[in-house]
Parts: sequence; structure tokens; C-alpha cells
Amino acid sequence: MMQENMRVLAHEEIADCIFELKLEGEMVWAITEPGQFVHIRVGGGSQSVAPLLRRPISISSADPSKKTMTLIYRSGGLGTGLLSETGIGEKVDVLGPLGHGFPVEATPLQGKALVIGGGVGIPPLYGLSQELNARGIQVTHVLGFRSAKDVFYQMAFEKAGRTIIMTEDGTDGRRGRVTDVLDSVDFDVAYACGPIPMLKALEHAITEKPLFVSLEQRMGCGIGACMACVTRATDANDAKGYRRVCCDGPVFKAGEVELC
Amino acid sequence: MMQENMRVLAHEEIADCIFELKLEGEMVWAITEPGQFVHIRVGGGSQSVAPLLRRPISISSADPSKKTMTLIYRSGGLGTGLLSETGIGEKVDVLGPLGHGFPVEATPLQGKALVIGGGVGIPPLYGLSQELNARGIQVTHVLGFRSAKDVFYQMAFEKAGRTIIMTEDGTDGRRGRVTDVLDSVDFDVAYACGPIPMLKALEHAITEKPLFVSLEQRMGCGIGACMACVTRATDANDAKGYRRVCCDGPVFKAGEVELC
Amino acid sequence: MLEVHLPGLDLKNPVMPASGCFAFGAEYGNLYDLNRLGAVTIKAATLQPRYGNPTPRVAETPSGMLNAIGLQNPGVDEIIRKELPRFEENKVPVIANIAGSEMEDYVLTAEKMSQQSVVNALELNISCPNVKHGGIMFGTVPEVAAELTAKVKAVSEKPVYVKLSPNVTDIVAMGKAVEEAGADGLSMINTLLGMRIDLRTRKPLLSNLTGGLSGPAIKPVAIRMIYEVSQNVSIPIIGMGGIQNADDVIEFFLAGACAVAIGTANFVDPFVCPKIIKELPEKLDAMGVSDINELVGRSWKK
Amino acid sequence: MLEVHLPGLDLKNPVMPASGCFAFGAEYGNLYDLNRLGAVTIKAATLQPRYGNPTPRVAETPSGMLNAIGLQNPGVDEIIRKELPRFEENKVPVIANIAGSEMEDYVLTAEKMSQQSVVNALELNISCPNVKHGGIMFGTVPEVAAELTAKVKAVSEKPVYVKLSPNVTDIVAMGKAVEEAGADGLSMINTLLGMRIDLRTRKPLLSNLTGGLSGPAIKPVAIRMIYEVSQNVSIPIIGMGGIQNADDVIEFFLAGACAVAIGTANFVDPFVCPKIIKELPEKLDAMGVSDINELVGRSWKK
Ligand SMILES: Cc1cc2nc3c(=O)[nH]c(=O)nc-3n(C[C@H](O)[C@H](O)[C@H](O)COP(=O)(O)OP(=O)(O)OC[C@H]3O[C@@H](n4cnc5c(N)ncnc54)[C@H](O)[C@@H]3O)c2cc1C
Ligand SMILES: Cc1cc2nc3c(=O)[nH]c(=O)nc-3n(C[C@H](O)[C@H](O)[C@H](O)COP(=O)(O)OP(=O)(O)OC[C@H]3O[C@@H](n4cnc5c(N)ncnc54)[C@H](O)[C@@H]3O)c2cc1C
Ligand SMILES: Cc1cc2nc3c(=O)[nH]c(=O)nc-3n(C[C@H](O)[C@H](O)[C@H](O)COP(=O)(O)O)c2cc1C
Ligand SMILES: Cc1cc2nc3c(=O)[nH]c(=O)nc-3n(C[C@H](O)[C@H](O)[C@H](O)COP(=O)(O)O)c2cc1C
Ligand code: FES
Ligand code: FES
Repeated sequence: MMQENMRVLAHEEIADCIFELKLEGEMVWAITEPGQFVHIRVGGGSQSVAPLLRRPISISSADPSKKTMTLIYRSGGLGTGLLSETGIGEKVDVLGPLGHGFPVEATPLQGKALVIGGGVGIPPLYGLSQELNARGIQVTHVLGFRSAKDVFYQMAFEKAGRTIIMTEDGTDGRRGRVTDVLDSVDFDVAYACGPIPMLKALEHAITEKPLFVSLEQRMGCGIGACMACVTRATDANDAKGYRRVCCDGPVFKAGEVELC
Repeated sequence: MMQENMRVLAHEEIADCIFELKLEGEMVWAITEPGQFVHIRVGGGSQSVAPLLRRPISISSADPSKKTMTLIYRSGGLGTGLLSETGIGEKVDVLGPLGHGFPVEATPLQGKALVIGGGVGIPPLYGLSQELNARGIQVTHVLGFRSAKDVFYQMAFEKAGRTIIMTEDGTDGRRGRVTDVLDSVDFDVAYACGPIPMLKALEHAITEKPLFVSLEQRMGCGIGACMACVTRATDANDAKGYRRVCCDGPVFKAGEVELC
Repeated sequence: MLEVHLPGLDLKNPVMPASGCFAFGAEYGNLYDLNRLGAVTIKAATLQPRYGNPTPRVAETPSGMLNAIGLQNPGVDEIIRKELPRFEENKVPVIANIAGSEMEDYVLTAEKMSQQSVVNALELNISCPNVKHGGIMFGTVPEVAAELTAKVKAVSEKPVYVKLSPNVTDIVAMGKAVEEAGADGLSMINTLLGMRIDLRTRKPLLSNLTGGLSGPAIKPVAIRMIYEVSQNVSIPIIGMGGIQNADDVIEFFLAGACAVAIGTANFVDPFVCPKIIKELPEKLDAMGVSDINELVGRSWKK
Repeated sequence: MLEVHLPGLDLKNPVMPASGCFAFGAEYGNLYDLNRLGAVTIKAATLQPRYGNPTPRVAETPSGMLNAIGLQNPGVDEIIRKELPRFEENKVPVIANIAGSEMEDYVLTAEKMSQQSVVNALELNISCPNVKHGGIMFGTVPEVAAELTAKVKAVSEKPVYVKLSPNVTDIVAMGKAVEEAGADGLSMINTLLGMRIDLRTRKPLLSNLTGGLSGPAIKPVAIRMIYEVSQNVSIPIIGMGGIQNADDVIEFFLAGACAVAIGTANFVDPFVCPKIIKELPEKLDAMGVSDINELVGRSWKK
């Protein structure tokens, strides 16, 4: 893990308020797993202290040969709003790579993986798919969005495997939720990232096969020191009783921690 | 007075930490006197609230035909540091024009004016000189800087009249303070802007002829409502007993208010 | 959808400038029509004219500012003569802020002010941290605040709002004490006591040494205090402290405020009050709220 | 030029991480050598393990943050067994922060901690606003704080620093009371009580409702309180509250602090403590100061 002022190589709005940010720097070499994240300090330059806290954003994909990584984020609040104003060539203060990502080795070589995402939970799944592909694993994607205007990376995912797009309002792909189509997919291991209600539904739906979920929590430090991001361990006899999303996660095996 | 997001046409470091900023907008038409100032909100974009307060900066010169005005400021603290990062084509939130400037009509037509400035008190004097020139008034400038690296606008002032540069360390022009050379200058009216000790020295030195001084004070509103910027009236029988630098000033006749 | 009704104040919208940040309306009145405001809270009046503190009187802090104006004002008589007539043509309700060093000063000033026809309500500033003699005490001891409130109520012809200081251990006790003493409403919060030291001079930057901290930095403290007090009193609260935009106004309503005042933000954006008034209906629409009064205390009401 | 000597603490520099923002040193110890720090203040220990509050536990505010961690910790015994050994190889002084809900808890926890050879001093956290039972009371009533201090002093084998809450009317009274009761030093300030309301849910954003406000937003309040208290006690003060850089450290010294702790800024920049330690000598040089101890209280000392 390191702190680096990474260079912006590309920065583009790829769907409604969804930005794709390509950064260059040494940090890329330290990435070990898809699903890790970075903690970004967004500031008005100089020594401005608003916003104060860093923002956690997943690494969507990385290319160590070019020292680049790509983030995809929704611009909504103060920090992401300011981030979206960053121009090409400018520097971004990044702490990372952080946390533990998705275990690609959990899927047997030549096996089948199901990758399920919702909204801005989708970005880290793209890097995951690429890594699974690289191991010869066949991947099916089920990606849920609110509406057609929110859809991003459809072609990219299609290149990595069968891709089912779901929209809540039916304006793109099929109408409905990601859980509506799971029965139609054959897989050995499932990986998911998205809103808590989606993850809960998946925990109920996928009980026979391994499922890994990536969680979000409001964070302070991002490195395990402040206890802001804890979630309870499900096992009442667990030695610690809790997990820190920032460093024990953000990816957990379904059932390891309470989803909340 | 108005609030306007003015366009940056040019922005350049013209001396050590001294920036020249050229802005374009309708506000320029509202300028009535040299020595008025603007109140600038410097922000990291979006809704960042640090720095919170606006920064008062004098209008150095203006060209209504091109809708442009030029500011010259020293980048030192948080706000001016951020301001110096503003790029060409970007917008700057400006409130102005504010306050009362130098009375050029105090100098008789065909008369002689003495213009005395110190450090970042010099910028508004440039516009003043131009206006005096336009009225056919002969202007002599005495401009004090700390050191050669701090000198700016020497040529511009020279075009407007005789210009004596003083530096504290003698690295440019003459060594010494602006008060050292006053005896050698013939004038009808004097105008000054600079640090308080300089203005005090001038008040002592120039007693026989009219002297107008421009003051600085820490400001809140910049428009007369918060009473942050007051200074005492010298006349114990003055009806109000005080003046607000932001709207009654920043230019006062020497002796009207206490210098502090 | 923005109309609110408080004792003495029938407001077409709940947004007013905060006392001391708007003088007597003349300056901002040059920028926009004061009648667009819900009300105007004018600068503190004292019995005698006050010059206030030496400068520097303000200092910036992270997301905030310190001020130590020291209640500069021309005195109640001069205000009545010179400043109040401005509100005769205007229809905007006026809240007159009252300060003093002795109880007697408050009472006399309040009495005079309350007799003015353009004044709709009084706001007792028992919390200004920048006056050296006595002033601060009124705001930190519940019994003293209550006594002052009762005395002013006895002479006032208009409803009395008491403006609480946040520099206390138990803000709920303060709120209850002045309610019991007859206050018609509360204003909260005034500024937090703070200081900045100038590294160059190595001395406090403000000539008054300490100053009152205002602006967005204090908003979380204001929200917490209004949340606590509103659950324990039944008089309305005018909320303030760091409001910058319509979202902040809604946050204050959810916490328990029935109207809001905006101070420091006027310095950042002189048009902030009319801007917020314009934005509020859209915000409420987006929330599916047809009357802003529905939001009062929603964060704690069942 | 950076060395400072406080009761039980011979520090090669006056900069330490603040309690609760650095856990027990493992995480930041992965980023840099902890021996570069003046000291380490470890997270609050309670007698029994505590899970703390439900999430969300943090919320951002303008130039600040709210936290309601709720003193999550594995309990004093487990800390002694699992966390303290880390400091056996390190030579960095350790300050053990102690919290509790009952006096008896504090006393037992303090007694155990003070017996650990790696612990150089205790810091009594009488001010954590996030514990529901009792905790807050210790920090707001001078007599109670004094009693607790005396009891802990009676059992502690190490010097005791008392960490004051800023949520009081009279911080000087608090400082004097615990000094009289035997405190060897003060830590100030802990967090200001605050709240944020989520406009979407219309409820307080933190599950604990209120939280402690830290970060640059509170620096003016911290400076003011240290300025006031340092003139009225003769025990040293460890200053904290919003420190982000070497200039801030100097401001705290000028106000009256003899050492400083850095909390929230670690989250913004994990290397902030060693960075400040590196910058301080240059800053002091530029000021013409050869020993940082010269600056203590300079803003008020004649
Ligand atoms: C491990 C992890 C990975 C993430 N990856 C992505 C991603 O790839 N793309 C993406 O768009 N978003 C991602 N998020 C969510 C993202 O962190 C928030 O949307 C973002 O922090 C909001 O900041 P803001 O400035 O827009 O909002 P503000 O409202 O200004 O944020 C205020 C504070 O709340 C925190 N906060 C607000 N919403 C969230 C949230 N949902 N999760 C955590 N903290 C929050 C912010 O970090 C900040 O501290 C991730 C979150 C986590 C924890
Ligand atoms: C009427 C007027 C005209 C001015 N014209 C110019 C000019 O043309 N060029 C120029 O370089 N400077 C000028 N100044 C000074 C300029 O306003 C300050 O240098 C600037 O505000 C400092 O801001 P900062 O962000 O660098 O410092 P910070 O230290 O971040 O400022 C903190 C706060 O203190 C205030 N402040 C700090 N120094 C001063 C000061 N000297 N005067 C007033 N407020 C101060 C800031 O406005 C801000 O509110 C003028 C000041 C006034 C009052
Ligand atoms: C420059 C200034 C002057 C003030 N003067 C007064 C005053 O005269 N009377 C008063 O009750 N409050 C006064 N206040 C406090 C404000 O009315 C308000 O309570 C406080 O600033 C918090 O609101 P804000 O954060 O929106 O500024 C003053 C505040 C400022 C910044
Ligand atoms: C996440 C977090 C946890 C904290 N936990 C503790 C604690 O366990 N014990 C304690 O005495 N103070 C605790 N504090 C308060 C800090 O030690 C410090 O007093 C306060 O945050 C002000 O300093 P800062 O502005 O530099 O953060 C905590 C603060 C934060 C932000
Ligand atoms: S964010 Fe600090 S422990 Fe996870
Ligand atoms: S700055 Fe507000 S009155 Fe001058």
C-alpha cells in the first residue's frame, strides 16, 4: 500500500453522472486482486480541507504493463463532484491498493463463474471478469441498472462473456432485478457487488454454491485503524466478533458477516 | 455592484509570487474610479467551503472597451494560493466593483500628481496613473519594493510618468524607502497605497498638500453590512465616529481616519 | 408551501438573515428587494451607542470564521430614528435583536424597541461572546437567563425570542429555563467561542483575543443542539449556524427548527437568502413535501 | 530542538497520534517506523471488550467529521496480551487511553494498564461523547472529574493525563478541578458533540444519532480552550483538535500546549505525523526558534 499523486490519463462521463477515470502510476504494480479499492483525496488544490475525508473507489481494472488503472464512479456528492472536475494531466492523491478483493482461485480452472452487479457496484466486476477469463474460466454477467441512461460498459462485459442487462424500468435489456434471471445460469462460483438489498437477495437465492460479496461502508482511515467500517461477524463464536470492511474486506464470503 | 462569474483571459506570474490576472465581464462597465476593489470567492469548484470568505483585491486597471480588468495580487495564503491555480478560460466568482477609489478630480487639470506605492499596494495605482494621464496630469511615481525580485510593472509605470523605484536592499532602483525621495518631487496632490507604516510616514511627511491613502482591513461582507472593517474617524466630533473601509473607503483623505 | 407562522411572525417563507450579518438592511437592500425575505433580523441594539472592538475583528478558519465585532451599533434611539423607517415602506417582518451588559440595559432597550410598530418580535441576544462585561453570563446560567427573559417579557409589547449560546454544558436546561420564564421562541445557535493565533506576531489574531465561530464548521453542533432542545420545549426554534443552501435549511427543519436565519453565508454570496428561497420549493417538490412545516422535527418525530 | 519532557514522557519530538485514530499502532506501523513518533496514544481500553455502535459510525462535515465508534476495543486484558507486546521492540513511549462507564471500571482498567512496563502514562478519557451510560457525566461536572482523577491516581503506577471534554460551559473549572485532584497533565480537546441528518432518510446519519466532531473545523475552539486553561493550571497540556500541519502545531504551542496529538488528519494523510515531525525544524528555524519549548504559551506570556 502506498500514497501516490497519480496522473490523469483520461476522464470521461460514460453514462448519466458515471465517470471513467484512468490513472497512471507505480501503485498499479501493487494491485494483487480484482475488487481491491483506492482511497482518494479530493481537494481544491493547495491546502483546502473541504472535503476532508478520502473517498473509497474500487479499482475497476488495471494494466500493469502500462502502469494504468481505471476507476468508474458516480458523481453525486461533494467529493465525487469535485473529482469529476479533474482534468487530463492533473494529479490525483491516491492511497492504495487497499483491502482484499475477489478470490478468482475459488473458481476451478475451466469452471464457470457468475458475476452479478448492481449500479456503481459493477466497476470492480469488470477487472474480476478479465482475470477470470485469463484463467480460462467462462463468465456470465448479470448487471442491473435503474434505467437505460445509467448503463455503462455493456460491450466491454460482453467481450468477457455472456452479459444479461437488467433495468428496473425496462428501458434497456430485460425489465426486473438481477435475481429474476439467476435460475437460467449455470455456474460454480458467484461473485457480487451492489446495494445491500441486492446482496441480501443473492444470499437467499444462492445457498448451494460459493458466493462472494463486496461491501460498502462509510470509512475514516481506509486502512484498519479507526474502526469506522466494521460489520459484525455472523458466527457468534467468532474470536473478534467483527470484520473491518476496509482491510478484512471489502470482499467477504457470503455468510461470514452481517449485511447491513 | 454585482456578482459575476468572470472569465480568465490571462494569468501570469509577473514577479516573485505576484500574479497578474485579466478578467472579462460586464462588471467592468460599472467601475467608476481607480482604486475600487473586487471581492473574490476562491473555491475548489462545486460547493467547497474552504476557504470560506471572499478575498478583497484592488482593480489595477480596466478597459471598458474590451470588458476587461486586470488584478495584481500576491499569492501567499490559502485563498490567493488557490486563486493562482486558476487556468485561462476558467471562471472566477467576483463581487464588485466595491468601495470608493482615488479622486482624480482632486488634482487640478494640468496639475502634477505624486503617486506613491509599496509592495502589493501598488496595483491600484497603475489604473490611477492612467486616469490622471488621461486628464493631462503629469504624474511622478515612487514605488517601493523589498527586493529586485519583487518589482513589477516598472515599464508600465514609466510610460505613464517619471518612475522612481526604491528597494529596501538596493538590488533595483535606489536603496531605501519611498519617503527618502519625496523632497525631490514637485506635486499638487499625492495618492498612496501600501503598508500602514508607509502611510503613516507619508501622513507625517506630506502635510501641506492633499494626500489620499488607500487602506486595507480584514473584511467579512465587503459591502458595509458586517462592521468587520471599521476604522475610527480622527475627528472626535464625527457624527458616526467610524468609517467602513469596504464602502466608505478604501480610499480616504489623509487625516480623516486613524491609520491602524 | 413555504409559509410559516410563529409568535408575532407571519412569514411568507422561513428564511431570514441572521442578526449582525445584515446590519439594518440598507446594504443588502441595494442588491435585492428585502420583501423577498421571510423576515429581517437587524443588528443588535444596545441602550448606548457602542463603537465595538478594535480591528482586526474577523479571522477566517477552516469552513468558518471568527468575529469579534463587539456589538458596534449607534444605540437604540438612533436605530429607531434612522434605521427603522426603512421598514415602513417594506412589508417584511422585522426582528429586533437586543443586547446589553446589565439586565437594566436589556430591559430598557427591549421596551423601546418593542414599542416600534415596524418591529414584529424581539430577539434577546444573551449569548454574544464578544462583550466583556457580564454579557456572556446571561447565556450560560439558566437561572440568570430565565430572570432576564421574565423581566424583558414584562415590558415587551412584542413576542420575545431568546437567542441561546452554544457554549454551555447543557443546552436543554437553557432552553427549558427560558421557556418557563415566558420566552415565545428560541433562536439557536449563536457563535462558538474560538481563537486563532497569528504565527507571525505569535499573538491572538483578533484584537479581542477570542471571537465567535460561525459558518459551516459549526453546523453539526447547531443541528445537534436544535435536535435536543426541540424535543424538550414546545416553543418554536429559529435555527441557524452554518446554513449555506436549501439542503441545509431542510436539515435544520428536520432537526426541529421552524424557521432559519442565515449569517456568514451572506458574506460568501450576498444573494444567498433570495437564492435559497427560490430553491426551496424545488427541493421540497423533489422530496414530495407540499408544506415545509411538515418537516419540522421529522428526524425525531415518530 | 524538538525534545520535550513531560511527566513520565521523555519525547524526542512532541508529535503523537491521538487516541482512537491510530488503533494500537499495527496499521500505521506498516507504513512507517513508529519510532519516528514522539509517542503513541493507543485506543481507549475498557475493562470488558466492547463492540461499539452500529454503523454508520462516521459522517463528514465541513472541514470536519463526526464519529460515533463507541469505544470498540477488545478489553484491557486482551490489549495487554495482544497489542502491547508490539511496543516491546519499539522504543516509542506509549500513552494508554482509558475509558469506562462506571468509576470502578476506570480504576480497574487504569490499575492494570499502569502496571505494564511499555506504558509510560495513562490518559483518562472522561470525555467520550459516544458512550451512553455515564461516560459523558465524568467530563462535564468538575467534582465528578476530580473524584475520578483522584481514584485513578491512587492506583496508577504511571503519570495520569486527563482528557477534557470541550462540551462544557467552563473549561477552566474542569482543568483546575482535575489538577487539584492530582492529574499530572491534561489532554485537550476531545470532540465536540454534533449531528448530521440524512436528507434522504430524514433521520440522523449516524446510527448513534450524535457523534463527536473532530478535524480542522474545531481547531479554533481547541486553541481558545488551551489558551484559557494553560494560563490557569501549572500542569502540562497535550494539545489536539484539527491539527493538519506544522503551522498548526506551532499555533497549539503558542496557545499553551507542551506537546500535540493528531487524530483525524491521519485519515486524510496517513503519513501526516512523520511529515510534520520532519517539517517542524525548518519552520522553527524560519521563526528563529531553537527550542520548541520556548514557544509554549507565548501568545499570552509576557
Ligand atoms: C470499498 C468501496 C468501494 C467503492 N467503490 C465505488 C466505485 O467503484 N464507484 C462508485 O461510484 N462508488 C464506489 N463506492 C462508493 C463511494 O465511496 C461513495 O459513493 C462516495 O464516497 C461518495 O462520496 P461523495 O463525495 O459523492 O458524497 P458525500 O455525500 O460528499 O460523502 C460524504 C461522506 O460519506 C461517505 N459516503 C457517502 N456514500 C458512501 C457510500 N456509498 N459508501 C461509502 N462511503 C460513502 C463519503 O466517502 C464521505 O466520507 C465505494 C465504496 C466503498 C466503501
Ligand atoms: C481593499 C483591499 C484591496 C486589496 N488589494 C490587493 C491587491 O490588489 N493585491 C494584493 O496582493 N492584495 C490586496 N489586498 C490584500 C489581500 O486582500 C490579502 O492579501 C488577501 O486577502 C490574503 O488572502 P490569502 O488567501 O492569501 O491569505 P489567508 O491568510 O488565507 O487569509 C485569511 C483571511 O484573512 C484575510 N486577510 C489576510 N491578509 C489580509 C490583508 N492584508 N488585507 C485584508 N484581508 C486580509 C483574507 O481576506 C482572509 O479572509 C487588498 C486588501 C484590501 C482590504
Ligand atoms: C459578523 C457577525 C456579527 C454578528 N452579530 C450578531 C449580533 O449582533 N447579534 C446576535 O445575536 N448575533 C450575532 N451574530 C451571530 C449570528 O447571528 C449567528 O447566530 C451566527 O453567526 C451563526 O450563524 P451563521 O453560521 O449562519 O453565521 C453575528 C455573527 C457574525 C458572523
Ligand atoms: C475515529 C475517532 C476515534 C476516537 N477515539 C477516541 C478514543 O478512543 N479515546 C479518546 O480519548 N479520544 C478518541 N477520539 C478523539 C481524538 O483522540 C481527538 O481528541 C479528537 O479527534 C480531536 O483531534 P483531531 O481533530 O486531530 O481528530 C477519537 C477521534 C476519532 C476521529
Ligand atoms: S475505515 Fe478505518 S478501520 Fe476501516
Ligand atoms: S467588510 Fe463588512 S462592513 Fe466592511
